[in-house]
Amino acid sequence: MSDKLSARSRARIENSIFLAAVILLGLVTENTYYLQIMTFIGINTLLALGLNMLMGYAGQVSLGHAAFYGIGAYATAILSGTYALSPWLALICAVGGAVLVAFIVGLPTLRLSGYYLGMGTLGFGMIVNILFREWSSVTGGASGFVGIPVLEAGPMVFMSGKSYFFLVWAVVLAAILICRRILRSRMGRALRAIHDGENAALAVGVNTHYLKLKVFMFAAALGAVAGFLYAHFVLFISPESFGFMVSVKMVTMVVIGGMASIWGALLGAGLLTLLPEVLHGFAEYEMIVFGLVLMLVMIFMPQGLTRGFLDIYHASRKKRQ
Amino acid sequence: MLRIKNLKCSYGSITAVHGVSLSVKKGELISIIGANGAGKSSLLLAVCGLMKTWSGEISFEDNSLRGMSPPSIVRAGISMVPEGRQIFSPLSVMDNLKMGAYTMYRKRMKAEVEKDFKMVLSMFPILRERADQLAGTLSGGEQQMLAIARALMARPRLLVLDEPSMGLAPKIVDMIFETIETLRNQGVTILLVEQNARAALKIADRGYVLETGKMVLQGSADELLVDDDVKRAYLGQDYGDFYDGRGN
Amino acid sequence: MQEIIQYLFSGITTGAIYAVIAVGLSMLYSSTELINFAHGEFVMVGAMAMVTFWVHLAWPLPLAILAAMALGCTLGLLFERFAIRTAKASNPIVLVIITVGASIFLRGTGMLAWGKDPFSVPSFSSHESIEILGAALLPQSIWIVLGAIGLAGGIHFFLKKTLTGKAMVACAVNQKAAWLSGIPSERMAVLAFAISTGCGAIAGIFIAPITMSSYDMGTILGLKGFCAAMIGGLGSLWGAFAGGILLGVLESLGAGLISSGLKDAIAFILLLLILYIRPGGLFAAKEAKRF
Amino acid sequence: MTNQDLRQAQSQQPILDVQGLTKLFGGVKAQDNISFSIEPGIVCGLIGPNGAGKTTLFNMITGIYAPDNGQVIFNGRNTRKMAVHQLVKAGIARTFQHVELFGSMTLLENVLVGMHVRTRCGFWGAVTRFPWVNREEKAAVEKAESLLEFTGLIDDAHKPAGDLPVGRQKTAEIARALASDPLLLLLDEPAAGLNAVETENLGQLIRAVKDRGVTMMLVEHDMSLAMGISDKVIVLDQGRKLAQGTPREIQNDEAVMAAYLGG
Amino acid sequence: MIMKRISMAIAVLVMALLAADGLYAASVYKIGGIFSSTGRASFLGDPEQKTMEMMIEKINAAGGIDGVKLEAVIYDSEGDPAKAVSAVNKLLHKDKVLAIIGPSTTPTTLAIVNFVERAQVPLISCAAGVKITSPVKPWVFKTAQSDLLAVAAVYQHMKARGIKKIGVLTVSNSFGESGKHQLLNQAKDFGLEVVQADSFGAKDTDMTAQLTKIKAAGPDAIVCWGTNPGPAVVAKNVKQLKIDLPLYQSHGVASPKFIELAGDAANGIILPTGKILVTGLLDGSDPQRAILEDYQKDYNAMYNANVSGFGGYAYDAVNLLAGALKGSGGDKNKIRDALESTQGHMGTTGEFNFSAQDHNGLSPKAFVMVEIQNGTWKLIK
Repeated sequence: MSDKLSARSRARIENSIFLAAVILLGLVTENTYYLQIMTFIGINTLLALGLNMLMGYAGQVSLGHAAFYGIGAYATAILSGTYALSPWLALICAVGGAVLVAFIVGLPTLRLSGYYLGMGTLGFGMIVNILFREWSSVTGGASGFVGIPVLEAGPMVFMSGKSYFFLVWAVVLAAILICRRILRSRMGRALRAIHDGENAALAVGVNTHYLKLKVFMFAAALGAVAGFLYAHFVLFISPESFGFMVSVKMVTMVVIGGMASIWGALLGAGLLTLLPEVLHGFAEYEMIVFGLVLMLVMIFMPQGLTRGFLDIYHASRKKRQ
Repeated sequence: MLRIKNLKCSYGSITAVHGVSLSVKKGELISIIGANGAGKSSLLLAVCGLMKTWSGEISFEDNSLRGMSPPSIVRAGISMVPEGRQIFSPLSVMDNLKMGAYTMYRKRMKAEVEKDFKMVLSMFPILRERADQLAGTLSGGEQQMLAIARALMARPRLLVLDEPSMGLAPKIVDMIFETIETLRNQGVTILLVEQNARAALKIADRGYVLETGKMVLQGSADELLVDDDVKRAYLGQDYGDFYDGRGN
Repeated sequence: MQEIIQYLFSGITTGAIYAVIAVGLSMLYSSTELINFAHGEFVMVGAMAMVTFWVHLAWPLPLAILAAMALGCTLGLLFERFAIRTAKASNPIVLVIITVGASIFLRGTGMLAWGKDPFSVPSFSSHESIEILGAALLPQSIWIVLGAIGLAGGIHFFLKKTLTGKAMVACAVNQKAAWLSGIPSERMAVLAFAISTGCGAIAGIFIAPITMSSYDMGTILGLKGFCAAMIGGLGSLWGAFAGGILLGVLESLGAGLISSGLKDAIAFILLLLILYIRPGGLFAAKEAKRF
Repeated sequence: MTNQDLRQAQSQQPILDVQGLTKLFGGVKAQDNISFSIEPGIVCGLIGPNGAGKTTLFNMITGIYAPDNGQVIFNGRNTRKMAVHQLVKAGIARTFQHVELFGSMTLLENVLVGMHVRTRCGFWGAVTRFPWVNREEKAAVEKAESLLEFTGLIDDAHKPAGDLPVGRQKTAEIARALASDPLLLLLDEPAAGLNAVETENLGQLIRAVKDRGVTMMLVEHDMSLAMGISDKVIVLDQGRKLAQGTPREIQNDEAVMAAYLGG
Repeated sequence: MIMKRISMAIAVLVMALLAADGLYAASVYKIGGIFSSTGRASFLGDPEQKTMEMMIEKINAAGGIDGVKLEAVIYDSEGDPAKAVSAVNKLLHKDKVLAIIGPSTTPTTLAIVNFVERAQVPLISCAAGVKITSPVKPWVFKTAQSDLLAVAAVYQHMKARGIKKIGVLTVSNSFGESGKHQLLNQAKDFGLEVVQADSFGAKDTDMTAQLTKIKAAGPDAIVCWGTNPGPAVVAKNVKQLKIDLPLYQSHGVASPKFIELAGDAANGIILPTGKILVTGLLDGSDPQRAILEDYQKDYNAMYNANVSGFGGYAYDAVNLLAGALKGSGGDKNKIRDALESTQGHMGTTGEFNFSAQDHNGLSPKAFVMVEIQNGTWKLIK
């Protein structure tokens, strides 16, 4: 029993440290620029968390996940911007819409596997992006959507800065807790089982297709929430922010952080959001350095950064002993 | 020619071979027999370089095979006919043979390859008939012959066959074994791994019996053929013996 | 009617480009089971190399083409040797991300080497279009289609008729048996990479004269090539070819007959339908199960 | 109706009735018109040389392959239209030739996954943790622990399955399979890779499982075990049923001898 | 292996440290810049960035403004709205700039207007979209001619030539979309009928399908609204399809690069442009001529390259800002007010007359129509 207890309390300690770190960072950081970067990291973490559940646990790669991000953003933009609905109601509609779309698309698509699944999701992402661009009477088309209202909740106004930082990270924390709860539950055990061995999972009676669909819908919901937060933060959206390269970036976040790891999603999102900011110093060499870093990390730490750093830590400890 | 000392093989946490030793002399036909899961295939994988996680010693013509890749082992003179034949089904029969001679071509021995073609095709006339067919369309027996012919194209000094009788009709099995015997008579050294104990021992000079990763018997083929323990290794003891036998 | 023929001509021209790109991707997939997301960048390298060798350095056309191809092959070779082979990843998605990294790296390098402006390259032969049934056919289109057929045919010949080509097929169908036959499969993988990226460069060489070349032209082309290879069925050479032509024609007909803004969407919807109905592609070679 | 009641109600008819199963792989018959039936509560050995089609047969019974011809009647139901997870729910469980435990999960979690079809907490349950969810979880853990107790693995309950020695992993697979309350348990080479002592323990375990009323079918190459433990043995060779009978009958059967030792 | 990993980790760490670059304060006016220096719209951002750097240097060489030197802090948006947002926050809160010049494209500008409005920092955009300054936002100005004016100039010319039916082909990005909107909206005012409107992707390699469709609709002329390289492909395709109709292009391709790309196919194309492209052809009496020649000379000396209209937007922006900075003492409100009351400022793009109702301040006179003949521009009078 002691092992089990320690595993649980370890998770609790991790969460508390995380919570403390977020609160501390939020309180200490005065510079809006840094707050904003961290806010973006939070939004990206949400995206990576959902995709990580899908890729890391259900073993399904999606190259079109930016579509759900976009659906969330556009749904709230149109509903709260054009139709003046309360953003919070719009959030419910956005998430519901994304989940519904995920269900309809996932039903046939998740029957594909390997590169064909990649292609299927990629195609879906492209179609959604083209819709954002071409349906200009509703979405504002290629020039983007202007006029997204600022989030308000009673006396609170979420403008960029601290309030938004805390809002986003509260959502991230909630998402992490939900992911953890799922992973510790019957559903999560089945998911981890699929990750360890899909055939065996099938043989013990896990309806793998249905479960993958559920996770796909969950990831879509998180994506839509991230889109919602993005839209009300930047207050302007355009199709480019939800294109193919964004989908690829999300997959990269998950893989580089470490698949099947919640902290990996955070690390991957952090790195991929920070790196371009840092690389501004390299000016024209930015792309070259970014590509190189990506390649090198994947070549030498194929398990992702979380595992890679752990390995280095263990190796150095062994050396010392 | 081939010498194996205290070989241990394992896949992950499962140890398939627990310290096996054997030797093959030039010109001999050696059979290793044993039921499924006895560790025969693992032993061969280690010899051919397809399995890297073995300990002990394997040497061929006094050179250790440790760390050698399969192609370099082929170049050193060991050809293997893999279990389940593993022919290149989208290639034609002729091309499969050419693939077998890949190392010969690379050594620029085209004339010898031509000679080998003639030799192999006269040994397996059926392959001559089907030279242009895709290998995947051959029957099981024909595929097995093709696999043997392909291995011969590399001019091996030691030919290793892994379960050549698997999944074949008895008549075809007889043919295959006749062919193997002919090859031996032509001077090819052969290491044969088989489940079909009787057929394998009938043509062999010496035999080894493997059971659950251990060498339990060895001796001349004739002795083994009549040994009761061979039967036991395959069909087990009967009910009453079971718990008593294990209890000791 | 005349319009339809024109749409077909346009579609086949664009399709032939997609086909060349798809053939390169497909050929790499069939020998290494890897999809190279940097493939489009090799197309860019081919096109930009033509700008340098032919337009700027004024080398003779055949020499410039050869040099551009050689550049594509060499880069592919280096990429395999130093990135793909060094990576000890067991999960193919990791390899895919490495190719994504490579694509960003190559794009950055291209920007540095050739600048941000687009370039134009003259046609291989005269500009005058030929009129067939009232529709105009560009001479460069003929070059492209011939080139695509020639290239696919050449690879077909290489794989079916030469010892090395057959050995590569052998490695692809059964790597274990190929090893046991003495075929060095690592060397085959390098070769497959070099040929594949060479194909990418050739696509770039052909495409340069009909459109404009810039450092960031590759991504979308690589993507379209990927789609084409999928439609045809991964690993099938002529499937990739047919998939490319089909995608090009669909786009062109979609733009002409339905809506030009939605043409890509139309192509992708058909692609999804094909995937749902025939999950292995139209000319499925074998089950593609990698990640 | 509990499983116990089901078992009694059905005890008169065979629990598994295989009728004329045929399976083709690329035109080659991997299974050729195989028929047999298994009575409730027995242990049935399935033996035969490599490539005889034993695993293919298992895969058809468990719904992984659809037969090209013939049918499988399980507990009075035709399984043709049933998906794998539905078959598990109906009471068929299996183990694998090569251990396929969920390596990164603890033994306890492995067994809990085995209970998947007998529990119902889904996404909302996991997120909200309503009292019924906690109750279900608690009951599941208790049952899993009792199964681990039964199989003698309780000491390793919180270790990752992948870190255990093969012998214990094999046993754990059986525990996981038992977690779904099967009526029929298919064991694919449970003794492969085990040493003599472990094999003997395995024999004891199989008998204990049998005493719990679970019908079993096992593919096994360790003949001492297969012959020692089975009430009935079916011999397959090249996709056909060669013989069927008590272990002693099989050991003295000429055709079986020929198939194994060669003609 | 482990060494490699450790060195990787160190590399990553070092990069992270680079992020925290030094904070130093001095008595300078900090001016922010956001341009699409790389990416799809680099043809806009690159000359804009270079021009801004050059202008700041020039002003400082002349002793700064009221004795205070200027300092430029420029970030690359890569044409990506999200990156522009990150850049603007950096400028507003980390660099604490007095005013911002750019961004280069309409979506990136629209993405950041909320932030500058909230922070109350003047922004002078270099993008063309009408949406930027209409409706008027107190802190947002722009120097590029709105496509509203460009379309008016093109339609004026068509009307004069007696053209009645037109086919429209636009690129599917914000520039093309905005252009399409204007083209469709203003057609009636000039008695024109749009018989077919089509679009093409920014990276498409072939537009013959769209052109065939337009040709079939039987227009008197074709208008293509896009930025390089698409319109060059359109020009080539028009020649190849032997479509013998007048082809109009937008000011988006008004650069020598277009002639280089389109080659022979460029001949006969008519387009609106700022005067910068045809400086040499302008009347000596043209009030803009001197300023254009100045810019040309400086830019040429510094970068050994020809100027483009896009760089001109930045040139005007810096000059307008410099004028507003004078006497402001670094007070943002004063800068804004000074900008809004700027009258008769002669720039490369045209004469700027800002007011509370107009934050673009240009008239259709900012455009001239040119025709490409034998690979050079010819002014149409």
